[in-house]
Amino acid sequence: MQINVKIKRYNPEADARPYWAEYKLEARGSDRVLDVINHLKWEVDGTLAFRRSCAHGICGSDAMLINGVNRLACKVLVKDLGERITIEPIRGLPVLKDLIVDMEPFFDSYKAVLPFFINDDPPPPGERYQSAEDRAVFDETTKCILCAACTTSCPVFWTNGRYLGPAAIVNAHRFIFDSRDQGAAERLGVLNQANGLWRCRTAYNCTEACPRDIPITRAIEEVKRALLWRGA
Amino acid sequence: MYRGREGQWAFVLHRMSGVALALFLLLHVIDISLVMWGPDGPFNAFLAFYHQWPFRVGLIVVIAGVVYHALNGLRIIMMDFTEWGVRYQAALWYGVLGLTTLIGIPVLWKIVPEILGIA
Amino acid sequence: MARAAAPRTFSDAKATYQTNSELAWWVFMRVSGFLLVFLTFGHLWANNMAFNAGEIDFDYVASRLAQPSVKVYDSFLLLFALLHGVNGLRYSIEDYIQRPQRRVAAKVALFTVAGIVFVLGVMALWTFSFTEMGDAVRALEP
Amino acid sequence: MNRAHKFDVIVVGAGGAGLMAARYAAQHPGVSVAVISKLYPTRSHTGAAQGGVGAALGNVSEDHPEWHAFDTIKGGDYLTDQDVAERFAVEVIEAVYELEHMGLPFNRTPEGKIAQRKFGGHTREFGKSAVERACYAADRTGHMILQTLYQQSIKDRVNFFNEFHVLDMIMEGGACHGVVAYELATGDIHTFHAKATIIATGGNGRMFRVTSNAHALTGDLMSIAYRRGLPIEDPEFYQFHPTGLYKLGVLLTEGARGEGAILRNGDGERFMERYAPTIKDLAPRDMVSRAMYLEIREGRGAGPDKDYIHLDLTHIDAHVIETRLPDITEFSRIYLGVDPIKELVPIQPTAHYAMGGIPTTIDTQVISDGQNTIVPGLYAAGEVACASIHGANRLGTNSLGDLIVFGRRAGIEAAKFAASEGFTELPAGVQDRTRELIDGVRKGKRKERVSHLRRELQDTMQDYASVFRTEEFLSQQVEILRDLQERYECVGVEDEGHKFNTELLEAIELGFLLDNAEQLVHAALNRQESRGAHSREDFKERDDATWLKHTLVYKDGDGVRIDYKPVTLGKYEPKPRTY
Ligand SMILES: Cc1cc2nc3c(=O)[nH]c(=O)nc-3n(C[C@H](O)[C@H](O)[C@H](O)COP(=O)(O)OP(=O)(O)OC[C@H]3O[C@@H](n4cnc5c(N)ncnc54)[C@H](O)[C@@H]3O)c2cc1C
Ligand code: HEM
Ligand code: SF4
Ligand code: F3S
Ligand code: FES
Repeated sequence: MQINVKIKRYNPEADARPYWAEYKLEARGSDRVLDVINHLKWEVDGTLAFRRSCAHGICGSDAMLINGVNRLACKVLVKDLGERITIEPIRGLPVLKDLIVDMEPFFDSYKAVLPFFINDDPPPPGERYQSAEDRAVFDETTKCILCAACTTSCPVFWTNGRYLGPAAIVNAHRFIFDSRDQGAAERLGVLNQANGLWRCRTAYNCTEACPRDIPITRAIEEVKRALLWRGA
Repeated sequence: MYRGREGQWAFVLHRMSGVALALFLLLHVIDISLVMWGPDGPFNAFLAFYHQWPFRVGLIVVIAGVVYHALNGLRIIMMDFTEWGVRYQAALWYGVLGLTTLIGIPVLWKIVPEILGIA
Repeated sequence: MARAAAPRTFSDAKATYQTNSELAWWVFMRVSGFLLVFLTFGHLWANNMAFNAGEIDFDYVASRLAQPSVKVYDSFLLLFALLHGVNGLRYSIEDYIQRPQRRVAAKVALFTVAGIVFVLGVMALWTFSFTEMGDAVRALEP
Repeated sequence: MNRAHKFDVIVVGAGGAGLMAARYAAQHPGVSVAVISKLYPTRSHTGAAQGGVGAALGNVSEDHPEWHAFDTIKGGDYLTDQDVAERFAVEVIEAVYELEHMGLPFNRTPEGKIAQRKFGGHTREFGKSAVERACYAADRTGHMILQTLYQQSIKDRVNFFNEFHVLDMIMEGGACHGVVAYELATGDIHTFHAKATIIATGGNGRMFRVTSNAHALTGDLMSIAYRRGLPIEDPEFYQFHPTGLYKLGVLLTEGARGEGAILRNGDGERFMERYAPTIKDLAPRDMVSRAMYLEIREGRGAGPDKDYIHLDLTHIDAHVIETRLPDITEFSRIYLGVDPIKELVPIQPTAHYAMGGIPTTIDTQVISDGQNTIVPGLYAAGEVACASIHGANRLGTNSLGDLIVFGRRAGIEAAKFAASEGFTELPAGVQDRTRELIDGVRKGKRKERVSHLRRELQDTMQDYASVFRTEEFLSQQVEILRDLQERYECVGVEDEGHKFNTELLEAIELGFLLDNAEQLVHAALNRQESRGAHSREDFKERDDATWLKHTLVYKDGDGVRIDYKPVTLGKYEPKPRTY
């Protein structure tokens, strides 16, 4: 079918400000949006810039604002969008070129919550034991692929870039609720600060946007309660 | 415009109504405190100022806002303290909207004509 | 983009955080919000439902403020609503004003206004006596 | 930013192998380490691996490393170097425990130990019955490994150069002194001077049309090493997984057929009955892929173009599908709009894994010939390397094991080497080749479109050099590749900018892919037998007398030169591979 694709483009070496470019092309309903922009890049305009790698929703490269919602370009099909497709870079991070944004602030926030396993006891010769129930508590938040779809869909983050954002909280949750980990107090301490957890206004955009179906707001609320009830 | 769903609009409305309420509250305390200067003082002048059209409409919005804000505030509290509050947040929001209308209509039925000076 | 130095290590993290104030305010917003449901609705009922809002005038307000029960009730309302509302406005300032100096300035302005309003409100409720002070105040009028 | 960097150890690639290497190199006191990756580390394709990592922990039932080693050797159709396989089977156990100590959230047994499950080709007592050896974290094992290692590297404060594309290795006097990389964000060229360089850049599946591999898997370093005169070992052994989603290649796990799914051709016939009358759809990967390919070529494919096969799950209980195969259910629903519970899923063999690669010793040192001559300062691990543990055919779950065992070894060995050596002077004009490469494309004639050449490469590789090979087709493909190489000289790019010029890099990557294809096709044409994943219609039998040896392919002017390396045998005598 004939589709109409509008892409917000910006070339820092040529354009003073971003502008909308429109393309008409043939596509199949079963095409991914990634296929569509690949086609544009390969056949129509080689200068179009975006990130991609795995093409099936596992690497987190290609989060974009597609028809008003954050999604992975490789995980949404043309037939679910209709004939008019609008693509913009995700919001709240500096745009570097076309659909490519600066991910460094995002990763800085991620790193701020100490997103690594902390346990200073000498490990046993085999594995540390953990019951299946204890493992299940943080199962959902281990699925994060750091695509930033959540953080850049958050209305608080759009205007307040200092907010750590849902992705950082999700990754903190993954460790705070891991029974083997000993760093919960420090992570909660970080999240307790002005631009941490308490900036979340439960807008749920993050949960709707997450391509991994992580119940993000639920996780955030769990961390809020953990902070509230921790015996400090 | 980001095509967010219930949660996003719940938040936007909550914040807008909250800010409106807070600003109204500041003004309201000021005007009421003007009674200290007596019946011939600035109070009635202020009241007259208030009785201009934009303020009358504004007051109605604020009253509608307080109902929404209060009910959605309760929704937020439920989400913060219970698992099911999060699970049913969208349904709860429709509940908030429904109740806001339900409470709002009779209230406005009574107040609007009074505020607008029709009654 | 202006960002606070982010902790990357355990010791950085320990050094970064000191206060529980955001948590405390978060709790306060919920507690005060819950109380405000009753306080505001009661207030609205008394002044808008049980009374014709269009007819509010000096005598009505003055007579209400003369009652001790109203003084107590409105004091609670004033305290909670003001703290709740001002903290809510602070949230908006944190979110919408990104330049650090402007943010500080906006907060200072907000807290000053709120402080003045609070004093005015308390005075109106407690230092003002319709019979005694009223005449005195009115005598000051030119 | 400074464009000349100096580190004791440089790791190229931030997948499982690269991150593991960086971690262990950094633990050597006083050794500075940097990781260079063309993607953000968490975008690496290790994250796509689902099944698990095989290690004989014996948490569910009795298991021993010897059994694992045997399975690996037999799975590799005896082309596996047996000393490597034996060491691997022991070390992978330690490596899995180490991952657990780094916090990797494995699934758990009822007692709280790491959970394990069965996987194709993994057996007890040398082939008696299937054994639970695959340690897994749901169907996201690769994701968890990648995340866990990246998390640890944040803790260890590893230096990362993300979105830096390595385009050349600095070779001087037969030794490696670092790499040259192109910074995507700025278009600047950086020199990375190192005492030891570890290559961990993953696979090259993008030379085929239908692949489970990411867009980024273009075999860059296999080509760069090749251009720099190093050999590539066993490139003809390329694994095709039978069940990839039609056209997309997205992998549907073998577990589907384990649960009873059936393959059907365009006529609805259960054709595997003809190829493997006894085990039918559960025949080995290479056999099934071959059968599917034949059906399609003989006009019995399904669909309007008769170019795919159906995977039929409709007779399986809906609950089983939803609970045990949630991922493939999601994939086929999203990408094909096909609900496997009610409809047939269109599938196709999908290019999956390169068994061959840059040849190394058991200690991951890169070697330059059949006599194991070591290239000082150069190491390789992961899919890009060939130690050779996978031989002619990799067993499921052994790749993740490979990453952690050999990634770790590479880190330790490289750091040891770096600690004992000084920096040497860099040769003059280290960036010259890189500039030439970039300018060649930038100033190219633009008579050919990169995307069209790449499409032709992928189509022809799929048709003539994939599952199913004959001298006729391979020779034809040699010609086609020569033609494509010629036309590649005439490509160019529209984007003249310097910032995020992804078009430029796609063009360069195509050049790398062409080299990879050349290695594969020549080696495949040369090897006149069928072994593991390499199956020649015109030489159907395995021929141990002549061909029990590794291929080494060298670049030789415009052509290739082929040499051999003996297979390290051991306890296990080559036997016919039956299950
Ligand atoms: C869908 C799928 C499922 C799989 N399932 C399993 C399984 O269940 N079990 C199993 O054992 N194996 C499995 N595998 C195989 C296994 O996942 C891969 O072989 C393995 O992850 C490769 O890891 P790696 O570290 O070598 O490379 P990768 O993870 O691919 O990483 C390559 C790295 O190199 C970098 N790089 C590449 N080129 C350059 C360059 N020119 N300059 C700079 N950096 C560069 C990339 O940015 C990347 O960081 C699967 C593979 C696929 C595709
Ligand atoms: C009537 C009962 C009320 C309830 C139940 C209530 C509840 C709440 C709650 C729970 C919040 C926190 C929202 C969050 O963290 O996401 C909040 C925010 C706020 N409230 Fe109220 N509130 C009430 C009345 C008021 C009044 C009277 C005012 C004005 C004075 C007010 C002004 C605000 C403001 C400005 C915010 C900040 C909004 C934001 O940051 O999004 N509220 N309210
Ligand atoms: S939580 Fe979900 S949306 Fe957010 S970064 Fe992780 S995977 Fe992406
Ligand atoms: S969208 Fe933002 S406000 Fe909270 S629930 Fe998600 S982080
Ligand atoms: S390309 Fe990997 S998530 Fe889309």
